[in-house]
Amino acid sequence: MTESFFDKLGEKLTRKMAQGISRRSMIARAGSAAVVTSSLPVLPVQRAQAAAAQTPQSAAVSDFDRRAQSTDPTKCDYWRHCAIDGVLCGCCGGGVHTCPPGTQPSPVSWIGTCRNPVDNRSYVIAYRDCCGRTLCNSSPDCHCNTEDRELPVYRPQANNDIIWCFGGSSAVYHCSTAALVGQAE
Amino acid sequence: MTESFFDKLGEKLTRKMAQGISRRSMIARAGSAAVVTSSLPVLPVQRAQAAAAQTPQSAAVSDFDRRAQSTDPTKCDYWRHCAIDGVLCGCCGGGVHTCPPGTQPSPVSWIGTCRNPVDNRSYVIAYRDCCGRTLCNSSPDCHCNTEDRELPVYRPQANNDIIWCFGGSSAVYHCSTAALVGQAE
Amino acid sequence: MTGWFRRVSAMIASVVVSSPGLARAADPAPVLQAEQSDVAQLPAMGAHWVLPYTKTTAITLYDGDNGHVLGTLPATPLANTVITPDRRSIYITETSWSLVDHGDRHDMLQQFDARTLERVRELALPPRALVGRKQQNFDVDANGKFGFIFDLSPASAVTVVDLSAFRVVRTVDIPGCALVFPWQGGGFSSLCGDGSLTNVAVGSDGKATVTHSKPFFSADGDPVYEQSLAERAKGDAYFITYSGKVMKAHLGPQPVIETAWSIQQAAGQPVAGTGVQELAWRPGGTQPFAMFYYNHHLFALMHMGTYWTHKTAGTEVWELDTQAHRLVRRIDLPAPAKAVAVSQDQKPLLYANGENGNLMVIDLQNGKTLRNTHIDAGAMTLTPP
Amino acid sequence: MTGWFRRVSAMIASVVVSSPGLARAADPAPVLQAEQSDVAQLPAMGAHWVLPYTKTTAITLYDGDNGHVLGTLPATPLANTVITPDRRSIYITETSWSLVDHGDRHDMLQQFDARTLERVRELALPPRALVGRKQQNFDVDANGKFGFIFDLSPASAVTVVDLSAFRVVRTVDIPGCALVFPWQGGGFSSLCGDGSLTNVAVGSDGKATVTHSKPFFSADGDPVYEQSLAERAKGDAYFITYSGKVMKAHLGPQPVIETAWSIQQAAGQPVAGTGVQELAWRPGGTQPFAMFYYNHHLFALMHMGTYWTHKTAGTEVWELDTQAHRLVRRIDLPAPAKAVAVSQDQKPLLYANGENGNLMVIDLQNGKTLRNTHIDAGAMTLTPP
Repeated sequence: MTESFFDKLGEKLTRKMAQGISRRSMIARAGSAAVVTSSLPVLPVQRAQAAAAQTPQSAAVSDFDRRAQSTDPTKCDYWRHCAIDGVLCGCCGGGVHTCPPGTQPSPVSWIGTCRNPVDNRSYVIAYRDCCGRTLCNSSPDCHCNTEDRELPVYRPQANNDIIWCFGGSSAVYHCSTAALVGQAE
Repeated sequence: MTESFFDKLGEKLTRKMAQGISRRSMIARAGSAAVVTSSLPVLPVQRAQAAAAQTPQSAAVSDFDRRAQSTDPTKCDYWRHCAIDGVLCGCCGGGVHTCPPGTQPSPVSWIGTCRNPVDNRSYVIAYRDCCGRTLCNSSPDCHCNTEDRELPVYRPQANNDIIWCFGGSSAVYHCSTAALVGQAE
Repeated sequence: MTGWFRRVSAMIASVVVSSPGLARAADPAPVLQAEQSDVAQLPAMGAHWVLPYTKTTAITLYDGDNGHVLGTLPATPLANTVITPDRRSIYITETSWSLVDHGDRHDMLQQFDARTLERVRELALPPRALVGRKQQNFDVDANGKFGFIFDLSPASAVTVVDLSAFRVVRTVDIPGCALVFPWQGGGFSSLCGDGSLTNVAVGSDGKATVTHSKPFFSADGDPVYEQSLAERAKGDAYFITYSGKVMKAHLGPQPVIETAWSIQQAAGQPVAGTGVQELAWRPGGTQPFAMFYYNHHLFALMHMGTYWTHKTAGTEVWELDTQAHRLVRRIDLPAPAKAVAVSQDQKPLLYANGENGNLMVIDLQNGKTLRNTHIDAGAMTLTPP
Repeated sequence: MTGWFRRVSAMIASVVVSSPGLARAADPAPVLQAEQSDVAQLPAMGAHWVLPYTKTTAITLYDGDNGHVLGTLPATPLANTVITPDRRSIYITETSWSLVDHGDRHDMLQQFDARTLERVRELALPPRALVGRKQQNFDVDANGKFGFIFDLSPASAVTVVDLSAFRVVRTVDIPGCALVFPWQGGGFSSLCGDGSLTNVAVGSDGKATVTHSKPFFSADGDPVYEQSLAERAKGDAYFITYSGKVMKAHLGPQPVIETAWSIQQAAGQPVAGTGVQELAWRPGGTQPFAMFYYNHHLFALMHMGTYWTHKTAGTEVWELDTQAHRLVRRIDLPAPAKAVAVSQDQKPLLYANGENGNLMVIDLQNGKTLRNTHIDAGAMTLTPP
């Protein structure tokens, strides 16, 4: 993995954030901005680490995990979809980690931890939105809103109400993927 | 009626058309435009006269007219709605000749001829769209598409598929009214 | 009667009657006269008006008493809306692209006149947060001087708008924190990922002064709902956790946070924990809470479920006395609901957005369901303050 | 593996297993490996792809064989769409406002790559016609040199676009006329309110030369459907009237129009007249006609009704041989349909948009309904040329 997809996206995000700060500076800051200092790291991905690690009651299996299936990734109860909010890209011409043609995957995402019923292992799932096109009009079966370990927006990396479309050509939401990042251990 | 609503709208339309021609000239005409001469009058309202006057089989009453009611103007079968296409403004905070708050009536409209079951007279109805706001989300009962004496777009003043929003601040369609213009005789 | 109208009159004069074969009614009714097109205006905002988000395009303004539509405000599900304390204006923050799904991004604050629903003013904003179902993405202070708009790009910030001058005063970065809970005046607090509050005082000169409170909840253990309630007029917030603990706070540079109490315990039920297999009555939904501010009764959408069901629709609404910490009543809903709202008058109505897209209207004087109508209701409903 | 990804890896390494209480499967399955996000590309456009308008926001691209969604193109009901003769591009004309329902109006021609569905180019246009449900608001000539876009503001005009240079060549006023029926090359004809055609030749230098044909139908007596069919490859049009008369025309500076024949008569039924109480089988819908160009069989959505039911949904599709002027078969639809389309291959499929929002797929080899699925189908459906 010499120049990985993630690397490229990371670069993209850096550029985008620089632009965003620049734009904000131009438009909004009448005087000097008040910057709130905090002990929390700024990068969402680092916060996600804490969120995923400190799940309460981790010894028990959630109702979602208990009922999840591993055969049809175009259904809400597919095991990776334990904390997804949106339209499944697999119902839109994409796949479980594939954006439909004409859309772009967001370089950043929210993170869930879901249990695979086949091997009983838990995996970290990156719920990457596909962006830049009007909403996918798929079957209502493909509109999911699950909530295992989903946290409020002040823990953004664990929040699935955010439109995770920060790095693409536009932040218009099309659908959501559930890419496997690695085993949760 | 010293300075009628129609007069004001007529002025607005004239201004708008002038702007339209101006914009087209700027953007589009690379060379000199080819102008098609025709024996037809250009003003849609004059064409409507012909359309309304020459209805075939005028001796019989259409199924719509036969079944029409005169008590509930928020239903598709209200007598004035014999050639309406869209959402009834009476279901949207407006009325049969009243635009909902925050919208503007189009200065021009398509024209229908409908029979009033109370007096058995036929009246000319001006189907004026209300414009400048996103679509009214009313009850499905209020979405009508009737077709008595409705003619194709090459007879625009008798056509109800056109977004009749030519004179307002934007041509975004919100709902449709059915104002009484006069007796059809 | 000149110009265009004269031509229309000429046209009318030449049109033949289209039903000569039918006899006229025996009683000769007068010929109906021509009408002029006009535009409706609304009376002063009534306490029983209700403003649900509908489909993905609008906030539809209904009369809660008769179910009639009064008007439409343009709003996507990502728009945020505030009815001003004087009920004379409606603010909507919205984001759009010049070419629908591409082109230039526009983040706007729009002010609508509540009687004409006309767009009175609009203001370009820095990029605002695109995150659904959060009333507290945007609020104004009680005296209507400042508006506070949450940004997330993905760093957290709040844009402060001077509502009189209608201009952006500044953007305040709030790293690790989110949302705005306005003070009675002159500032706001935000919830933070470490369980604390960040408090931002904004002086009349626009200068921002920031303080931090100590953590009072655990974002990992039992987070506070984003949809916790702000009472602008008093500068209070009612922070409610996933498991149903309520903490009243008086906001300011040094917020005062009262001891937590349990919704379930107040109702004589077991206190709900955070077990993923622990069945209990729990709050849930996209707008799970509302308050009747006259007596500070809390209305909570409740369902039976395990932990991590904080978005699950409620089958009942529980009315709770937030001063006595006791249940007033449980209201069975006609259908599971994701959002709840309440009118602020002496004959209060309860509104609930069904999962099925219905708006349910319940008379709180007798608990009866007045209406249960499909309106393509979305994730939120507003009522006049 | 640097930067952002390294941080993610560090995170993964620190996350604990969330289900230690459960035994692993007896057969130790290999640990699943990390995936990379990617973007789907499509194969060359298949004959059985089908592109219905869905809801008010999109054209959804389906595989007609299995009903799967292949992708999405952004399109309101007022957008017009052309799949190029080589099937490599999809053109969409669209109108939007920079701030959703206000702000600057943008009229755009957009070219999408049919494999990536990416927007390759876009071009600002003069204001185009905002009028629903008309394929012939926009078309291209057979060799893909010119695009013709109908304007109505409210005066009638056509914008001519050079598709190679991707620029507006000129706007041709066509007073009293509307729509574009492309010639085999170098021009288009429009239907006029006096029952004639206006014919516009566009030279390779962009110069326009206009001719008028004599009236051949009565707009008042029995108008020609706007949704009459254009066969680009041959420069033919099939003009069909409200009452079901078909007139084939070869288009050019001097169009040749063949004698009208009756759909109903071809089917052994009484010829339908224009009586408002005259019950007959009649065409109707928002896209009432399609043609299988291999053998020029016409597919017409038919219903029983009186005159002025030209928008009424069809209960049957009639397949008609346009050369022999005879009925081939009548196909009963599972539900009334407003739009009909047909694939252009040796195993043709018939598509019908139900009034109920379903897309019906019928195998024309045996007449069987393959699928009847709710997809929020709109007023039109396209198939590859």
